[in-house]
Amino acid sequence: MNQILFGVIATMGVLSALGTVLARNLVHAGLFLVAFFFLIACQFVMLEAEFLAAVQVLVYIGAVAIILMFGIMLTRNIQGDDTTTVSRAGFIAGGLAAVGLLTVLIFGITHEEGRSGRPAWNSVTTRPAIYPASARKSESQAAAINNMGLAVGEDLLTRYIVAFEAAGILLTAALVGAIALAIQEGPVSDDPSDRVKSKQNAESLAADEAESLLTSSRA
Amino acid sequence: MGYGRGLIVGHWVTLRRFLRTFLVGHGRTMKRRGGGYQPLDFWFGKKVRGDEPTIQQDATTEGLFTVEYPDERLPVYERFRVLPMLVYDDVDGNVRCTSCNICAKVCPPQCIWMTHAQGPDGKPVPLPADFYIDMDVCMNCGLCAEYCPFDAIKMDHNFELSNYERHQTHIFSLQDLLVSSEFYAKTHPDAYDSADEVTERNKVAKKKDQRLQKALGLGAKPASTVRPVAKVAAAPPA
Amino acid sequence: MNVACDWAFPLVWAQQSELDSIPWLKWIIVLAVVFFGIFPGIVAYTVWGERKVAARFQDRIGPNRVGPLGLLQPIADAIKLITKEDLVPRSADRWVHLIAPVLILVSAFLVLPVIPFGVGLAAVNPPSGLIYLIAVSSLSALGIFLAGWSSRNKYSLLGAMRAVAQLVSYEVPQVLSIVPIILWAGSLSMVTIFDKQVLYGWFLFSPPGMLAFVTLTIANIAEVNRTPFDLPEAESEIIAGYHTEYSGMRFGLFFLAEYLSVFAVSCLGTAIFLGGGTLPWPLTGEPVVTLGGGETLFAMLLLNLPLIGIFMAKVSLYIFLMFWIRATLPRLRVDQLMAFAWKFMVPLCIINIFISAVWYECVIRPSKPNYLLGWGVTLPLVVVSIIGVLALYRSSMKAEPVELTTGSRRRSVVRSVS
Amino acid sequence: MPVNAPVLFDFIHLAPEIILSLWGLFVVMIDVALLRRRSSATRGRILGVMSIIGALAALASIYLPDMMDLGHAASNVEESLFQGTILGGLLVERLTALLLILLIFVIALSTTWDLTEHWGEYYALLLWATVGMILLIASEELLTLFLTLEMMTICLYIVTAFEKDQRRSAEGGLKYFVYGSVSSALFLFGLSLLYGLTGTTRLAAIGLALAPAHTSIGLVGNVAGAMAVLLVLVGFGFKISAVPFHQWAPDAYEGAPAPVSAWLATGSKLASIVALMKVLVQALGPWAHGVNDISSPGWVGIVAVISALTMTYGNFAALAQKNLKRMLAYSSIAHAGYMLVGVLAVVVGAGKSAAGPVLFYLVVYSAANIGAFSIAAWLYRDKGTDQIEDLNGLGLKYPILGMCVLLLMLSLIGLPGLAGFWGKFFMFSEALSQGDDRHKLTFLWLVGLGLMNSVISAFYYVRVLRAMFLRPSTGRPLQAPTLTIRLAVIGSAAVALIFGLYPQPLSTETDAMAESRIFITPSRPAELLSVSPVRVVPRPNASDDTRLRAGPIGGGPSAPPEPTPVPDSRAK
Amino acid sequence: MNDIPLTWFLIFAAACFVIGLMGVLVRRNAIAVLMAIEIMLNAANINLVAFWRYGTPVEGDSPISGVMFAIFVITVAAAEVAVGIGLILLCYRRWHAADVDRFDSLSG
Amino acid sequence: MIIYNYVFIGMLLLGAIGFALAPVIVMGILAPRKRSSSKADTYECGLLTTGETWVRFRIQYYIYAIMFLVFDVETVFLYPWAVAYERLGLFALAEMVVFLLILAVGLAYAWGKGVLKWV
Repeated sequence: MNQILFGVIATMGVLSALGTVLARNLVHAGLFLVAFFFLIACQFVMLEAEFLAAVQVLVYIGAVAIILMFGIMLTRNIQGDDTTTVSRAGFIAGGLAAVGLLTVLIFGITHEEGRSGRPAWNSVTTRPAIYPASARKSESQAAAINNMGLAVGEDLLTRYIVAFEAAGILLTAALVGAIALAIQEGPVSDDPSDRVKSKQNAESLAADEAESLLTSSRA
Repeated sequence: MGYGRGLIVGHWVTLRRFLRTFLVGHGRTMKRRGGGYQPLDFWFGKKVRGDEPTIQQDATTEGLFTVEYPDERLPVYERFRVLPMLVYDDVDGNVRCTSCNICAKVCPPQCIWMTHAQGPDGKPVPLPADFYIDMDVCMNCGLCAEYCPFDAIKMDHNFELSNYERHQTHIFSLQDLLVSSEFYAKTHPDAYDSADEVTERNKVAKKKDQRLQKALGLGAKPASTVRPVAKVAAAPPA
Repeated sequence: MNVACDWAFPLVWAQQSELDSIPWLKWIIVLAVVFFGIFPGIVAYTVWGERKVAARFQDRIGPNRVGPLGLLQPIADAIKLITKEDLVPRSADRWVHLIAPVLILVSAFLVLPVIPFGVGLAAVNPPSGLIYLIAVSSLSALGIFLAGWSSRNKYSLLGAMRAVAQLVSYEVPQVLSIVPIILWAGSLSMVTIFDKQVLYGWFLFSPPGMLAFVTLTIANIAEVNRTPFDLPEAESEIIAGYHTEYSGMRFGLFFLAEYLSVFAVSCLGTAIFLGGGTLPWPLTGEPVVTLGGGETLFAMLLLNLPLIGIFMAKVSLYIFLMFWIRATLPRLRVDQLMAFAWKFMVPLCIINIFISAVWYECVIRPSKPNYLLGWGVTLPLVVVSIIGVLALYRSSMKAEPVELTTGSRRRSVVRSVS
Repeated sequence: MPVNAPVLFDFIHLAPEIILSLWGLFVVMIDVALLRRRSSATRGRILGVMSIIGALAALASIYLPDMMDLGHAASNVEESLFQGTILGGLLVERLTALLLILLIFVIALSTTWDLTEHWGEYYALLLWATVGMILLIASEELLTLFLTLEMMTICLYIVTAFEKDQRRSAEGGLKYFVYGSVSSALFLFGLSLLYGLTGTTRLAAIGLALAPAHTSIGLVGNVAGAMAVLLVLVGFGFKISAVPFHQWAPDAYEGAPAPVSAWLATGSKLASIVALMKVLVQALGPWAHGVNDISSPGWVGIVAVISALTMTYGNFAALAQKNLKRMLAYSSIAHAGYMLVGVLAVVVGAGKSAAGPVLFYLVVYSAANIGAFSIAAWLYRDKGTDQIEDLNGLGLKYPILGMCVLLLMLSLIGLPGLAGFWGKFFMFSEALSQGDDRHKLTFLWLVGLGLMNSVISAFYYVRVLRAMFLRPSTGRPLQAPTLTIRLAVIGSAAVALIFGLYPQPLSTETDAMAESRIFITPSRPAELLSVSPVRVVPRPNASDDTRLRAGPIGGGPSAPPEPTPVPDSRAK
Repeated sequence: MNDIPLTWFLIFAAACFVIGLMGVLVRRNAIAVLMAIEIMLNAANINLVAFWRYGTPVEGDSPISGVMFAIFVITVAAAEVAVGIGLILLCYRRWHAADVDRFDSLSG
Repeated sequence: MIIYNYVFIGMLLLGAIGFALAPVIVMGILAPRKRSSSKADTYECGLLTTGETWVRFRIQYYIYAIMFLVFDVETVFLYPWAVAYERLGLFALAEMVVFLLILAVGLAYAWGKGVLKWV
């Protein structure tokens, strides 16, 4: 039963990933990506990391997918022009490379023979039980599974405190940088020389745009 | 405290309205404040058309005052105007219109056109043979009624004009437009009784009669020979 | 403390260890009766209720033609919608057009199972219930975007983009104003939060709690696109927004989803701030437990009936509050809307998190809660922060910086100099 | 039960990072709040000075506690901070100081011309990228390593595209972003496999888990392990622009504003190389090759091939370049190739101080590159281009600067008497002296290739000199360089000259730094797995030569490996 | 849930990873490439969580190291997307295309 | 175990999809069908649509989206912090103050830059 469930989720996950990669229409690709994110969340649930599943849905579907959709809308590159299509030669080459790599990876995964006292991967079919009172470590894992929010919070603010604050800086950097890149014009200053410069910028920008339009129409 | 006070006061105002609908007009008799009765219709019954109660309301009305329109109606004010109508005198059956074409000329959207009636000798008679108004085009401005020198055109109150066909039936012909002066008197009592209209009516009637007789070249031939069959009301054709 | 979890859950949703031994039948019955029977019914009559209440606010009567008091109106509406012609524009993306309302409706449905309606009367109790809840409720933004996009209609797309911008903006204060609750309850599980309120009384009864409740309510109203935040469907500007091209039952799905979300966010507000089915004062929990004694679903329901009644009464009040606000306030302008979210709500919510930590230190952490200290410290903090953020917000609304000016204004400045 | 919070003292080690992060926030806020009515140039200058002050403060925060004897004497003790996620100690401190000094020059260069209107963001992102670099060097654990690597690169993606009125800047930024994020995805997958193979994310523990306990034979038959290593190498290969993964580098270097290019070539590369060494040596060391046989597959061969490809391709491609920045980009690719030889030496000689020359080389290379890119900045400021032919006649017009550039270029070639020479000399001789006979052959051909490549590199470096000294000046002459350009060029030339004539102080310093445990393949579980501070190296004393052999963690590969006591508590 | 072998999850993750890599190689639109990168990151997350769940933590490690890693990967991915879309928009403004092949001002 | 909560949620998900699709299918059966070209047109107040529908949008949307993205990710850190606060104590509070201050600078930056203004 569990295995069937896994099989269904995994198949759908792979199919939606393929859909993302192959869909001509970018919004459709995004929709497949959303399905993929959701199925990954399902896999997290299968792995008993339901906190992570919720985070996956919250961040990826709630925010990343939205921002990707906005990106698509803001670049007006949805379908119909050649940039979203997949060239046949490229597809075959990419597909072959992918199949080759997949074969190697699957071979590696199934033939991994654990070392340093660790079990081989393909011999691991059961999870460490999370309820027995015997092993101390399993207990901490059990606690983590049963209240993952708590476990994450504790780890976040003790062991990974540097990573936590660095993540804050990273997010702010991304925010600040993305805004700085995205806004169209700089502040209007009272300094006339500055204005001359920005005027020149505007002219060069316009020239750039005209040129690129020409080239694109030629192409 | 600009926003905050406004928000609170506004919410209080609406809440008061809400509560009042339960307090006001919800007495023993189920009478509604605006007139009529509390609509508590347990059956899917329908009133007979035309018997709908008319409810009086004004700005001071409070409480529930929904007018359940097809079943109840608000009174129509006399100067409310929709489409023009042609009045004939119910006393003598004369159509007041002389087909003078002034209305067609002043009509801003040009939705009126008519043809002269002809006497037996083929000469034109100051009567409309037919008279058309395109109700889709008509903008209910009432200029035709203003300009009509014979008080033949008046503005109707009937606003229920919808039907299932939108090409033929939206051109109103003479048949559809004619109403008796009695009907006009009923719907526009004040205007009908006003001194202006009374004198005008008398004057015009006399003048018109003379002209008609002159045109027909007869002494006093009854006009009924050329009078079209008048309809009582411009009810919407089915 | 362990009122609900330990007592009720094993009885109802026998915690099985294997998938094969899940009580499928019981679950299917619950799904069919509660989730696809009672909840849609509640939603239908929420619509009826809104029409009646809104009518009263406007001195009207509301629906009264179909059945006594118009009670059959929702059914008539459903029949009307279902027998309308199914129109999909030629240029629309058919599949996405179909998926979009389904996605929105599903997101509204998925919120409901974690809500504890009574003692142990949540359908499920995942340990991360609250974050699950906000995660699935954020799915609707995507559905709205897809609805607008797939219609290939300018109004739809414009409405959808606006709607998504609004939804994402108000999701931030919504999410942030839940944090105090988690902080006080120390858990993400909705059932645990309910338990804590059984013990400590409602979380509403503290200055930061009240502030969080107000911000949550405002954000909730914006999340379900209701007046005064119904910009996405601003009829006067963009026809019907993202569902312009939807007709018949497809539109009905949006309609259902909207009211289901209204119900869901009301349940959320009730469950986490208004103590769920409890009465305002704290209970020790024992009376509730000893009352039960029975071990059957029936006994459990019997025990829970008053709680469900109280819960529903609170939800009704919450929904009535939304109706009332809708009847009172005009629609905001889009710039006011966004500015209000980012410049007022978000800073206030962030500050409130720290105020609620102070409350925690004063009242919840000590073995003997010091309410006097808690109120004495946090109330001034709340008042000061509201006033401060409001002043900041209003000053910024008065004099916006002139830096970012696209197009016309900047050019005009340049021209005026040269 | 309150969990034990990390000791506040741990944060003292992070003082420079904290100061830089907060200073970045401060700079942004100052720009937005106070300076928004000023002209772009003014803001650039004011904020540049402020950022330099911040960097100086961070620099001071490293040494002030030592000088004033505040807190605990941090510098001579290598500590695991925050439960084994961050390393504190001599190496990190010195490299932090180096990065900060480089940062100061980069910031100073940025004030040269008006490259953006968003100055506050620009400086803040530079500062935050530096924080990422420092933490990358200091991180001892895969999670932190990945996060900080991303922090560094994401900030650099943005600043690369910051010259918004240039098409090429945006393009360089996007290419850098696409290649970089693909590489980090590959890297992450490799890390995840590594995590699966060892069950831990701490580098030292990974090294221990991979250490040949009883029957393990490196990567033989271990396809999963090989994929993990390969993917990690690919990820790092992108970051240090090694050859099959170098495509982004020329575009990004050329597109980016010159100071940012300088920062990409120095700071980013420095941090990435150190991180690469750390991962390769500390975590993947046991898999460098089989226990007993160099011919058994390990990643040494792969890295050797990458190294050879990188230096050869970089040099040959640089020959064809007309653009100064692009030329420097290819030359920096070639230098990455040289440095990989040194990295290999570190791996093979794990436990001994083979990392010193690499660090030496990094210092010298970074200094020279700052100088070279400041010439590019000077060119760009006046001419809006950075073609090599624009340098024509410059050497004669500005003789002092010309001499400095001469020194820099010769140092980059590796002419004896200059620092570049010593860098290559130390590194190659270290490589040749490492390992036993089986390694000798590999190193022999690598070093031979390196020497040959140095000769090739002479051609394109000399082209710059030829343009400056032998060609007549054409077109509009350049205006006099700004003070910052002068300072940067003269400073880096001074580094090249001084350490070229007298390399001893720097080499002893780098040798001392190389004693850090991150350059040692772990073999003793007890010491490395404990999360308490571990005393590793005594306070370096330049006159004492014995310290090179000192240190509680001796051993090295010759020490008998102990069986890893990884408990098998897996519940069946 | 206890009867699903670890390798199933790993093979699933490997398949997703490879598909993502193929997307990166095959697609030319920058946003599509970004999507493919997201797929790869997610595949790595599955790996991390699966290894966490099926393994026992090493002494001195966090009991949920794999999950923590995944959370930070999600964070990084979010930041990457934000910056990536920004860069794509910046280029789009210049080239009127979001196609990585068309950005051609730099070469050599 | 926790998983079984989600089995119920999965069933609800499938049920909800069915619940949403059923009326649409029923509508397909019951509803009258009179296709005409003008019915299938895009609605634009009775006029024919002109120009591209998928127009390019203003950058403002993107800026709001990244602001949201950043604060959404922040939630992922904030919620576990709130859960663990009972055990972590004041040190964690200080850490969270720092974290939120860092993000608040991002907000303040956007505010000061004027990009929060909907023009």
